[in-house]
Amino acid sequence: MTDWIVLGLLGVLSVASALGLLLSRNAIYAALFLVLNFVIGAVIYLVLNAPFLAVVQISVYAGAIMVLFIFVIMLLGAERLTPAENPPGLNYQRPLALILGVLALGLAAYVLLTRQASAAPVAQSVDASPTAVGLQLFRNYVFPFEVVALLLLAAMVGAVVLTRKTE
Amino acid sequence: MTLLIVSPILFPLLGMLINALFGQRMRERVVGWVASFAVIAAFAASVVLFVQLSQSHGEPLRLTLAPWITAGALNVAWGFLVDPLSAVMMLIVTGVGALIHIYSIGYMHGDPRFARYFVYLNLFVAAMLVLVMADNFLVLFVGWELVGLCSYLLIGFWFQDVKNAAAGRKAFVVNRIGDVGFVLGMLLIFATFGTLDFETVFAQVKVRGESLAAVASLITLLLFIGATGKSAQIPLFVWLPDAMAGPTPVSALIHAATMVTAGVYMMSRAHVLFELAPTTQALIALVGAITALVAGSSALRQVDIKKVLAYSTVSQLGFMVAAAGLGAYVAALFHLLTHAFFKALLFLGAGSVIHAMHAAHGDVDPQDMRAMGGLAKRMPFTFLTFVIGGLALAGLPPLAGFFSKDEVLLAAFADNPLVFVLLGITAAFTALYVGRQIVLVFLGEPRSANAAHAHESPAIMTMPLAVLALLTLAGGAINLPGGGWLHHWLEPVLHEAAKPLNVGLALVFTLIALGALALAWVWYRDAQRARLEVESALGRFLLSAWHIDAVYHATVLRAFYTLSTICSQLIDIGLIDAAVNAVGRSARAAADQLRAAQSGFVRNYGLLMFLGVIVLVVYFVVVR
Amino acid sequence: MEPTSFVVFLSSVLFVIGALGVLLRRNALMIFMSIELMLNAANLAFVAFAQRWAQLAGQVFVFFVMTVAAAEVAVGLALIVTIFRTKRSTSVDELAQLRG
Amino acid sequence: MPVVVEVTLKSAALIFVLLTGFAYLSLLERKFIARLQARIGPNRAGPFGLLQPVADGLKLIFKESVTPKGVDKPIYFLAPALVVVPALMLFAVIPVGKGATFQLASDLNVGALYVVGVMSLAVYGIALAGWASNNKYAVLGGLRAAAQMIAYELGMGLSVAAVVLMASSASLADIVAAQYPEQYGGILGWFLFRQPVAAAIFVIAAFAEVARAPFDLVEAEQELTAGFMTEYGGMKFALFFMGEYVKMIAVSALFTTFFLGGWSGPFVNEAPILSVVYFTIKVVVCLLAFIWVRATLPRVRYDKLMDMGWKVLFPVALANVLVTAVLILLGLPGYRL
Repeated sequence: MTDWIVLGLLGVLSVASALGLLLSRNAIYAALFLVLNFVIGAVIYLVLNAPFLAVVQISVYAGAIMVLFIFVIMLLGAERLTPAENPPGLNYQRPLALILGVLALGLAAYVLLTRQASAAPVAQSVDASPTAVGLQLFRNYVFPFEVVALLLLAAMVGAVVLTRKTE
Repeated sequence: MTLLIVSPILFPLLGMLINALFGQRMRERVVGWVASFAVIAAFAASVVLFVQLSQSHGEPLRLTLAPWITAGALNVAWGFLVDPLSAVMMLIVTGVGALIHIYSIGYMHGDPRFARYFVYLNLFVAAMLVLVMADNFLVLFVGWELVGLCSYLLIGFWFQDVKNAAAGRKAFVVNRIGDVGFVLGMLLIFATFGTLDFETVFAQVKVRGESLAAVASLITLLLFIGATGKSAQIPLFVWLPDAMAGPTPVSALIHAATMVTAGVYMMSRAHVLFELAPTTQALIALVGAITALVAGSSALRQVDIKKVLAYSTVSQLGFMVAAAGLGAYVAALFHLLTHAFFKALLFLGAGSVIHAMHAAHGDVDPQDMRAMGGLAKRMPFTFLTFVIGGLALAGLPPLAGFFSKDEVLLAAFADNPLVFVLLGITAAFTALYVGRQIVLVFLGEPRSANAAHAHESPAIMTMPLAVLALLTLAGGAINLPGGGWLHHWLEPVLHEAAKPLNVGLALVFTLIALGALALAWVWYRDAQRARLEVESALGRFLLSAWHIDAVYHATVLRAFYTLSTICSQLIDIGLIDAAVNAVGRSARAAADQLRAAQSGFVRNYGLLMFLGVIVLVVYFVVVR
Repeated sequence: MEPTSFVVFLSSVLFVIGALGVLLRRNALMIFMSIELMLNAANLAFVAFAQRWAQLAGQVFVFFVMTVAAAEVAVGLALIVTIFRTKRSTSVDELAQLRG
Repeated sequence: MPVVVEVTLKSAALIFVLLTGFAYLSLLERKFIARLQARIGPNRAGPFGLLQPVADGLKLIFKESVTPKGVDKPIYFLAPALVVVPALMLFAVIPVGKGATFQLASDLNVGALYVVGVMSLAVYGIALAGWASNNKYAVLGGLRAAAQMIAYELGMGLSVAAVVLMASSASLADIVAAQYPEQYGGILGWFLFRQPVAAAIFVIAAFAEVARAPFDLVEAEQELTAGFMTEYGGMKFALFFMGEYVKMIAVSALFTTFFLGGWSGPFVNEAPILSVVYFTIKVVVCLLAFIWVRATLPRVRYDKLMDMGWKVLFPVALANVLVTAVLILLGLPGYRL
């Protein structure tokens, strides 16, 4: 029962912060709502037996990615830039997007309500300590791991090249 | 111990690496001596291995460095083998190679790509050692291809001249034709025996014996096609005379002493297979003899000092191949050995002459014998050593060539009269063109300013000449008639009985050689004759080596060009291009219709994607 | 309903909100943040399934998603900054030169 | 639910200790710097000036709360809290003494990662404070702070990674335990001696993270007046002040835990309370070092600071992790798992 209270509360908070992101006019507020959402996500990870991911979520998403976002927003002064009206030919965009969104939610609800969860007993929880995750990474997923390392390097070089001032 | 076996390969590779990385920044002398010492070290290592081998009474030394290809039934390793046969080849390659490296320091002096030359040369030595030390067909083939590459690179070394580049390309292409045969032969060996290891294959041959006769004929035929490419036999010999476009030391090392003998070595190595196929063997003997005659006669009318030697090389390779075809592998290898000495000597001597002609002021082609003459007085040492080499080639006792050529002729005399006759005539031709060359180059009066002002080459070039001359003088001793040392040494590999000396035959051929030399002296004292000869119909016929190149042009090349034209005009442009263009046009037409969808608004694309996702989800969730 | 279903539903709600953010907002930075929200929603589903089937693979996947997201953000923000330098704007509607 | 009660009580105690500690740390700093500069320092309020922090606090509380025009109010008020909270959160995983009594969640198996993660959250408070103030100097200070902290987080994270490698566990309790293996006599087991490079990097990065001299570019008064704090006064300023000092204590406690053997010391098995004493002594020594450095070194230039973070500290820390991993693989004495 406590689990349900905790999860429900987290769920409500999570959706609320996501809506905050969607609806805020100010980019800084949006970013802060997103940070909040990520932190709540981290707590959900903890509840779902993923402590390693919870901490990584905090330090990568909340601590690095979003700091970068806020940094760029502040640097560009982008929070105050409200663009002009919809360009011609995009007027149908907003209603159609909303309809599609509602449709997608309806689909998700439909699936959850009509499909019974499989009767198979929930497996006992797995060891998700950093050691266990690390062993997975370096035994079963070494190749993707190395590829991702290369990707990060490429992204770093790309970012440096893109933002360098051209003489 | 393990490393010692491959050290002859590693030393030149190390030298190559040093020169390739730092050669540009080092002084010429340093580059040259690094390369030379690499090969000298390889020679020393070969000697050590040779001594170890002789102490182990012919028990081969083996080393498997690493597995290479492991795919299904195919297991090939980087395996190396030192047995009496490869040991002899290693000594020749590294010994002659070392001398030619040293000689090159003088010959290549001042060349802008000095370091690159030595990189190639070192790589060649390493590759040649891989070839002779391989313990399976595939590793042998690696060496085989690598030496081909080096040969190509070095023939076209002065690539600024289109002719040289073309010569390199020709050598490359012609060799590839032979290689196709070799590869097919290898595949057939694998299909038949399930392995490419020499030892296993030969052991299986001994066990299965006659049942393999048919397939062995095919295998050996294919392998021999490979050999005709590398060892310049009819019909693929045309590249070798053109290969003289490379620097002369290269001609001496690669296109006379070592690489071109690879075919002979390979046949000796696989002699077990060849002995199963008497038909192929007869064919090989005949091809060798015909090659010897054609090339020998062509050498009679050449005017380029190197071309004479080039055709002579083809001719002598014919001798070796014929010997191998006759089953006289020891004779073939013996001739290979002595030929390596005296032909390298002749080439280096010719190089010395060219070097002198080039250095002196004048405006004639430094390789044209018609512009030489009288060089004996100006270059006495080169003259002396050249004459020693020439007489060895002509087959005069007691020089090295006499003994080895005699063994080949002896084998032919016993087994195959036709081959014997052809080779006999060639022997006479040989003495004649040698005499002609010596007379035209060294005797008489200088016929150009270059010749008149030529000077003896520096000591670094004459010293290798001296060493090679000594080897030519004494080289015959290692296999005196009637079962000499070489016979004994190769016995564990080749199991071949020695033939007794035939004094009559030896005497007859000595007299023929002397007669031909005398004839050359009489004919060519007056250089005018050499000049006129070339003009005649026979002269042109022989100068162009029986018009074989022209025949190729008229048949193979013309057919190939025609085929290419058909391919390019009809198939490529008419069919493929048209299809491709049609695809392009239709894509364009479709794009014209579809471009309306490209609104340029990213969010619009996003919306479409989202729509697509929802449609898919609906399909998977609701419909299915 | 069990916890897994609940979390998966939560994840789909977050995903839709993110998607709407991408479709409705014009500020490139907002769109970018909405994409991050979508990625996070997917991560949530991964973790829920990992928990449900006691398979660590799901968590490893999330790890990879996060790494890729970090790379994406680095390049994406660099692009936005570069575009801002020339366009003086972060609106994606201004970048419509490639229309057909 | 006794667990909840226990945790709450412990947290409350910890926070109380930290708040008092912060107050007296400020007094200590003023006194110590005064001595270093051959002055006497505050000595009027109470014996030896011991009541000075109380007086300071009262003054700040009763000051008029001014909110400048044009600030973004919610964030303007939120920012000071965002500075203090992460600093306090760090203490959740630090074992301040031997045994469960003195530890909250030290056996968290991702403790070291938690430290790095929470530390990276501290940027928000400062960056947002600067942005919300609607003031050029404040924004610049905030941006500087963000860039500086991102740059030095990497070095710090990697130096912690080396420590985690050595202990082969990310739990802070295990890290303390790993510094007292039987085969090392006493003090030599400290990672300060087995990981000197990591320790040096941690110290340098710590100065940058706390943004104290010589890395206090964030509030360089000559260039930026008071940086991100320019528009703050009264209690809100006090919160920033507190945040800085709590963070300083936290970083010192972390350094003690990672490199100085944590609470360990002689006779801790006989009298566990000694462990808290040892821990406190080590932390205070670290704090004195902090103050000493502030009194000694001049401020570095901003571009030099960034250069050092990215081009020196980061690569060296990376190399240190690599070397440590290799040493552990080789199983050298002192690096055997």
